[in-house]
Amino acid sequence: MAFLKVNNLKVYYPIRGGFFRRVVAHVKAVDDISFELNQGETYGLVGESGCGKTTTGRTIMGLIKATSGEVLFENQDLLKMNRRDFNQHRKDIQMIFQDPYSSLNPRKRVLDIVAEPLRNFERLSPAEEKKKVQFYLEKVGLNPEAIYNYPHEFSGGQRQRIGIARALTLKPKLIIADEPVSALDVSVQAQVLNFMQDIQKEFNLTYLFISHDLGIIQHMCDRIGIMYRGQFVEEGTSRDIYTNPQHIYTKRLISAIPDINPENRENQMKLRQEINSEYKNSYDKYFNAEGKVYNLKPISDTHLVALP
Amino acid sequence: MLKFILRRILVMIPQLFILSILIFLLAKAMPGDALTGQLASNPKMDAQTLHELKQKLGMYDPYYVQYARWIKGLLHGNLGMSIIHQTPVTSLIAGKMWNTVLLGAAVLILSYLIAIPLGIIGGRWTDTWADKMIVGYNYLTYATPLFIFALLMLFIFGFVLGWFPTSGSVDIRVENGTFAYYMSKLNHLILPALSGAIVSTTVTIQYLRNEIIDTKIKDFVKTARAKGVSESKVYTRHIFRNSLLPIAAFLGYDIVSLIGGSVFLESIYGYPGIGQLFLTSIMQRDFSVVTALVMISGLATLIGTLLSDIILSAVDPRIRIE
Amino acid sequence: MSNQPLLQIQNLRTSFRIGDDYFAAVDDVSLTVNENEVVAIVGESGCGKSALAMSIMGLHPQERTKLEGKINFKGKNLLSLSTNEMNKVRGKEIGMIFQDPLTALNPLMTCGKQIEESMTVHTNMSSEAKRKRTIELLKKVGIPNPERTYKQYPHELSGGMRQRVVIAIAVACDPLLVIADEPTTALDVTIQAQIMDLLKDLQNQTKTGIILITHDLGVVAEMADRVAVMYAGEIVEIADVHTLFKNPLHPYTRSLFNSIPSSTSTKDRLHVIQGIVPSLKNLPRSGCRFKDRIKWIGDKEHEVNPLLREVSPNHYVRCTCYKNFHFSDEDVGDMNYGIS
Amino acid sequence: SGGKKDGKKSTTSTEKAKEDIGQFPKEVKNDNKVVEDGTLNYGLVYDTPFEGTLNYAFYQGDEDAKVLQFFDIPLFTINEDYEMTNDGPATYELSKDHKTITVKIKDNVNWSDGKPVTAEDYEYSFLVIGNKDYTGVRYGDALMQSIVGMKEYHAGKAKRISGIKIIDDKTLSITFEKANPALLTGLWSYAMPKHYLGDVPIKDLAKSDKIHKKPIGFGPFKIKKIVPGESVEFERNDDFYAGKPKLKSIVLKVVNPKVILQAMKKGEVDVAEFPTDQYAAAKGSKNFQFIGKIDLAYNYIGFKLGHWDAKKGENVMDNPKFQDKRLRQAMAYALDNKTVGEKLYHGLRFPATSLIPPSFPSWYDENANGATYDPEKAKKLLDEAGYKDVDKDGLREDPKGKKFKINFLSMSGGDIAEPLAKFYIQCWKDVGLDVQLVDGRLAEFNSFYKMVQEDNPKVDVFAAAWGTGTDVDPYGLYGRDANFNYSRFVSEKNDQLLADGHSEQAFDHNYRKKVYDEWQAYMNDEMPVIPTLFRSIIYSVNNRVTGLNADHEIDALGWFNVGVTSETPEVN
Amino acid sequence: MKAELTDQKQPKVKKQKKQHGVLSIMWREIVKDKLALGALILLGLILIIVYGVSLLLDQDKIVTVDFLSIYSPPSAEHWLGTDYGGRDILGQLIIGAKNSFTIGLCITLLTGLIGLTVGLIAGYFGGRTDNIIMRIIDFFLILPTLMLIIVFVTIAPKYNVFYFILIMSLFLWTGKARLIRSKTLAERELDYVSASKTLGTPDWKIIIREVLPNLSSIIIVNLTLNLAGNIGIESGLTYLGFGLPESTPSLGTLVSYATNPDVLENKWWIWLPASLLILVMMLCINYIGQALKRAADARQRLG
Ligand SMILES: Nc1ncnc2c1ncn2[C@@H]1O[C@H](COP(=O)(O)OP(=O)(O)OP(=O)(O)O)[C@@H](O)[C@H]1O
Ligand SMILES: Nc1ncnc2c1ncn2[C@@H]1O[C@H](COP(=O)(O)OP(=O)(O)OP(=O)(O)O)[C@@H](O)[C@H]1O
Ligand SMILES: [Mg+2]
Ligand SMILES: [Mg+2]
Repeated sequence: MAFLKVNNLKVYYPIRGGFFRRVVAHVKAVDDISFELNQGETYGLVGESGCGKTTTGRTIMGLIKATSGEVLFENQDLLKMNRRDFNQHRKDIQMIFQDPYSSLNPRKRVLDIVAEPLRNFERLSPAEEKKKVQFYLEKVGLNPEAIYNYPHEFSGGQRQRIGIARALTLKPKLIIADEPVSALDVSVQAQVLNFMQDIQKEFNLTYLFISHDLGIIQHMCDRIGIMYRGQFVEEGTSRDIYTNPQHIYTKRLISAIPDINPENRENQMKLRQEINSEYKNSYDKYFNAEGKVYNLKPISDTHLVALP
Repeated sequence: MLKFILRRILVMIPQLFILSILIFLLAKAMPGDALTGQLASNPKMDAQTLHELKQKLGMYDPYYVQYARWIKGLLHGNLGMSIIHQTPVTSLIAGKMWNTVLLGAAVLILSYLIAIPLGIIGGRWTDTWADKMIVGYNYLTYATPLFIFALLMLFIFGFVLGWFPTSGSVDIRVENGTFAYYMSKLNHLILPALSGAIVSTTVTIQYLRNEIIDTKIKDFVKTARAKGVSESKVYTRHIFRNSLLPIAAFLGYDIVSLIGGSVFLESIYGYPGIGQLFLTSIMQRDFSVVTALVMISGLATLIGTLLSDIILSAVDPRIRIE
Repeated sequence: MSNQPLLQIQNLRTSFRIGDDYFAAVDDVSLTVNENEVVAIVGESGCGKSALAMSIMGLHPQERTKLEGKINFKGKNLLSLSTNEMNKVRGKEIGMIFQDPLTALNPLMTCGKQIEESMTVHTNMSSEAKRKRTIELLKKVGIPNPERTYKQYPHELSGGMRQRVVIAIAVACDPLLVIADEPTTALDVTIQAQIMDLLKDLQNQTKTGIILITHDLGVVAEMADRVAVMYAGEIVEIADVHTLFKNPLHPYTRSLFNSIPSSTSTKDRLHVIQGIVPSLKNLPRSGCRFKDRIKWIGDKEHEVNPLLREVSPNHYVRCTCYKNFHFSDEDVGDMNYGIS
Repeated sequence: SGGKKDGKKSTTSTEKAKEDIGQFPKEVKNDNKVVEDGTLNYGLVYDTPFEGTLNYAFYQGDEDAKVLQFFDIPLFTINEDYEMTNDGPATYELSKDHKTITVKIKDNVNWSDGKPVTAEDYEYSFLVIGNKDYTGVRYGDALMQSIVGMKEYHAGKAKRISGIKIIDDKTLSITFEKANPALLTGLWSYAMPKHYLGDVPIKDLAKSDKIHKKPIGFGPFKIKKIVPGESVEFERNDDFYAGKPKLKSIVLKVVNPKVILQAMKKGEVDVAEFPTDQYAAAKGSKNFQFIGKIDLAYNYIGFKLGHWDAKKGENVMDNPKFQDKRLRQAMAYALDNKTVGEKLYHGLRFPATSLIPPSFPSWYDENANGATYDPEKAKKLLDEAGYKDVDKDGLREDPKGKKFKINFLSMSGGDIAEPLAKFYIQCWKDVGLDVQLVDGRLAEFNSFYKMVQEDNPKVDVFAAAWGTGTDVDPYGLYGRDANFNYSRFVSEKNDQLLADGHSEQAFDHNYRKKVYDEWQAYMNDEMPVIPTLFRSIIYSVNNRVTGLNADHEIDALGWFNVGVTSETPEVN
Repeated sequence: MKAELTDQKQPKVKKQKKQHGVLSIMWREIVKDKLALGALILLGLILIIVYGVSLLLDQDKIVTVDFLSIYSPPSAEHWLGTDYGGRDILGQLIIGAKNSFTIGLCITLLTGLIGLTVGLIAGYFGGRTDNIIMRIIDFFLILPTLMLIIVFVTIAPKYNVFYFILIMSLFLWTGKARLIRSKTLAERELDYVSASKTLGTPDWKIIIREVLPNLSSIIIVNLTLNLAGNIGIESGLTYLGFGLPESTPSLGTLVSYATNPDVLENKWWIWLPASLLILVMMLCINYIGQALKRAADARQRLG
């Protein structure tokens, strides 16, 4: 019944070598993960750099080819579709990119940027098109007069909204947001986060929210999956994860969030040291002989942990 | 490393093979043959004998037969016979090739010796008068065709000042292998090499200068400065090495352009080499020589690019060849 | 220990040439750093934090920059030193940690050599001694296999490792002052935490003064003794960290605090500062520079010539507007603003 | 434009020719005393390295001949008509029936390795050229093939050439199938050192080092050292049969034509064949002088009158376009070759008046007047022939009133080619003929010959040149079965005259002269080709050189007498 | 070049106040740089004169040989004297400049077009496509270009400006293809390309509408600098005897007359003006190119 269901997804990048440059090994960027999203919720994907978050998101978007597995969107496997069908379904899934600078073509005007999907999927007269673009610009809180401007005339937060407006024109149901605010300044970050919450309500969107900043994830997400080296180590509601982290890796991530209260800094530092030594000492408890995590096991209705 | 070289050589073979077919077809597409030219000045030849001669030289065989014969010879290290010079192409080319290689190497070395300091000066002290002079020099050499420049050099240094010999690669009156012989070779080499070098500095200077200007503002240079490294050391240790990398990558291309440039230098300085030989052979339709030379220069280019890859991997730790 | 502060910046103004005119990116900044003290400088991107740091190091390109004011370091004014004299200070007495560890290292030199270089410049150590010290340093910054890393090239290391090498370079000659320009911004949380702990450790051991530049208030809370908040080239508030975090006064500081999501404020709307930081050319050069971004605060509340005033011991705030500042009722900052 | 010249008539070309060539002495003037053991620098003016196939039977490029002249010489000296004389290394005697020639090599003629030059050596050179494995081009000569027994030997049916008999060590006789006066100018007169080359199979001879690197001869000098492609050092052959050459050594160097003038001025080169296009700039130089002669060559413009029938092996005159000889004559009269010679070649070329150049003084008809520039006459002839400008566009139409376009093929190469072709086209345009370059451009050498040889229909008229060689007989260039008769002109009368010219009767000098005079007049009337220019060949010679003659390249004793009168060359 | 600038600029500028296209940034950069502006004006003037006057000139008359005035020095009748065929140098200079510039421009554009197409395709699709294309380009690299050009010139049925351009272009596009490819490879990694993909934009549209405009400044700079090099491109071939026929005058032909030492030493009016013209045009184009380069690189912009 899930809205989006990812089953046993694997994405391997080949490593070539040897005399004939054959594939000699693989980078297992995503190594057998499964999770599901319910409509209207925000699902957070967290983990340290290089753990495979982006790869997961992009694979669902069809930008990267999966090695194996299923991505069921409204019960249809996106990975098995041909190009045309896929494009039709892809309309419902859109993406917000990490870097608001590189995700907008600097040579195009806002009008052309936002109208791009419309031109691909709908035949509109220029006047209709303009109206529609302005409608969405207004929705994302930008001056509709700005359609003739170029991206570099906007701040990072504004650019991020342009990107969102572009995604919205297709009336998507799912938005994958890959670190949508990590390139933004603190004050601008807030702007975008607020706004994402606003439109989520308005358009009944589902978010797959990728970030390494647990503060933000906690602020935004209903459920959270913790990734480690291409695999899930823990999954649960925000509450489960923050108040009752089970896996040592999750604990480490949480302890790494700097505390905003300077009074706590000594404790915070001690906590980190404790968890670090626990991480070192009880490594075997959490990882199998190959250094891989164990399969997820439920410890409550909502909470799953990878423990033996 | 060895694997890398082997693989590259493996890739070369089909390339050279295609090249051989291409050049063979082109050669055959050219009007005339090697005998035509000879007869223009020596019309004492009846049609029958001419026919016989052509038959003897295999000129009537179908192309594929000629090609097969040629490629078979090639595999045995036999490049065929020059019809014009009545001598095996291998021995025809051998001597000249060393001259061209020598000249080419000298041009390359001299051009780097000139270009690198100038590029460095221009890049380090941008917009100073020295830099402006260098840029001016660069425009001038860029605009001057090699052959005009070489002639001017020859007139000035060869004839007016009389500092250098004006033709040939060595003084015939010195004994082979003696010290005087090598000095004479060197003496004959300087002027042509210098002419070629000066004209070919343009690209290197421009590239190096731009590269230094770009590298100057890189973060790691700031790091170096923040360490208190003196300005000159910042340049020598951090900027120059990084800027010189692309120059190493150019080596392969340089070899290609050297072969082109050798035609002019060799003809003006009466320096016997394969560039000139190629030109005459084309005009005289001495196809075995033409094809052989094209193959050789193709091979030289391949080796050149291989060499620059190896050099690059030696100086740049980021590039590793297995 | 003398009472003399380690570094004393007085009325520093750093201007860049754009076209034919000079524009000040750091405007009338005064700041002191004492031994064994961590002074954090926070502010949005483009407010002049790096420009300030580079001014101290004297690393701005001379032909395009104008520096006014004084930077007293151990009794001498750094601005009046010659390049040669400055080179003796750089690396030896003041070390610098750069933001992006990927580009801050020379890709063609081994990490060991790059660390050794500052010792080569400033000391007469034998190469064996340098090597030993380098490996020691690498160990100190928490690199697990220092002998190997000594021989490795930057591209062979991960981002966190590289940043450690950068830190090792900065502290190689036991400087009295370290300037860390956003040392953790390019790193992810877990590594950031490690680097923070590392810096703190180092500081505890060596008692150096640190200028920590960041825009992450969490990092400030964990690291700093004193905090200077910069906005548009000016310092708008300075206080010790506890005061500031408990009682931020300047509207800008308060806005900053309100805009970070934290565990205490789940799913609520975050505060947004209206408008954007004006570019260097468009900076307001008179009056309160923050005025445009808090439009609901009347003109009269601002000083004509805002000064940094001590409002309580060692707590300085610029402009009187803080007195009447309140967050706007509507969320105006969020919607409908024009384009700069 | 150049075509429209002043009305005044030019002096006849013959006078002009004499005048022009008169400015060049044939022999260098220098009365100073020759220094002993001098060294001379010879400049081989050539823009590519020479290759060095250093044997008369095998060499192909002119530059090789220029190296050969120093160390290997023909057996006979020649007179001014290039007929063999008995003043050289060998003497000859003709049999009564003029079919057999007996050659006797002088006793003291030895190869430079000391071995005597024998009759067998002379025979050997025929055996090489006639051999079926021979890879050179000398066998094509008609005279060579008319040696008795040569064809059998060539076909491999005989071990020797039956017509060549060795009488004793130094004497041999050669018998021809037919008596032919060309024998005296065209006999193969080079010996090959059999003792030296004999062990190399004939098919490998051409590529043998003995020809490329260490050739021997019996000339006044011998090779001391070769630096391939650029220079050769010769030293005196002390054993030279005629005595001790005056120079001790000669250094030959390849010099680019672009710098030869500078090299002459600097004294780096003592002797060189001087490129005509730089003559104007060189004229005033003080340290060297010019010697010259009229070259064994002429330039012409040919009309394509037919095609070569390869099966029958003869020319067929079947192209209607230029069959009217008035048209051909008119095109000849339209050309202002005098201006070309004077202005473009600075007098080094002059209008040709017949198809036998004045370099054969006995055979050249002084009274032949070719077609001297006369545009009015050209126009009249065209009017007569019916080529009139019907549509008044300034260009003549053909007699049927159709547009008349002539395609002109001219060869590229050298600086002068293009303006010359342009000039001719202008000249023709001045008399109302519409002439255009084939493909709109000059044809590169090989394309040119391909088109001309294959009688490409694109070509109506072509400009070419012939080197005649020392043999005056024009049969090979204009005979019915001569492939080189590119205009494909044939007529009974022509056949007859050419046959008479090399009949036995023609051993009679006067008879032969009469025949050739008649032939020259006939060809000037029929005008299948327009002789355009005769040329002179000039040598620049440093003032210190003595004894050099403009014939040195073909004269057996050419370099024997050359000396220098000071140790160092004169410098400008 | 110039036409392009004005054509594209005018209408847009009218429509709106701000214009941030590549061209307008470049235009601004040129105007800011006095040297470049001067160069642009000078080059424009030269080109107007050259193309204008050559329309009026009777080309046939200029290449008409006149043996009565061979090598005449500059005079009232022949302002720049005559060559060895008595042909007017000034006329040849003007027509030659026209031909040379046309040749340079066409070669530049043609190689640009081929290089662009190939480079974009290789860079955008990457993988196997890229591999095949790169092998082809590698193959071109080993071709001895000069030699093959000579062969082609020899076998060309008709040798005129058009063929010359084709032959040269055949060998010169590879460098551009490499450049564009490497830039495209970098560009393709940027998120806006991914964004377009996720929006269902077909590949060819992404290449043309998204990637191409972002390479435009690099392309323009590269083409400009290349144009400078291509102006005298035929001179080397002329020296070797494979240049254009003299009935098609070019600057290269005039310059290579200087290989006759007599001309080089004593008849400056034949080769010097052409050499200077080449130099001046090249300098102009280079200065413009430098300014454009700064425009392309925001760090170096003057304003
Ligand atoms: N094209 C590629 N080829 C090979 N390996 C790749 C490729 N792209 C990514 N990887 C590897 O796959 C792994 C997962 O990368 P991914 O970008 O998904 O991580 P991430 O969690 O998004 O990290 P970050 O937080 O840095 O964005 C990493 O180890 C990365 O090095
Ligand atoms: N060399 C320079 N020339 C001109 N302007 C400059 C220069 N360096 C910095 N600026 C400008 O000065 C202002 C301050 O820049 P600075 O780099 O100090 O900001 P920052 O606070 O460090 O920002 P970030 O957080 O992005 O590093 C910016 O507007 C910047 O554009
Ligand atoms: Mg990622
Ligand atoms: Mg900064």
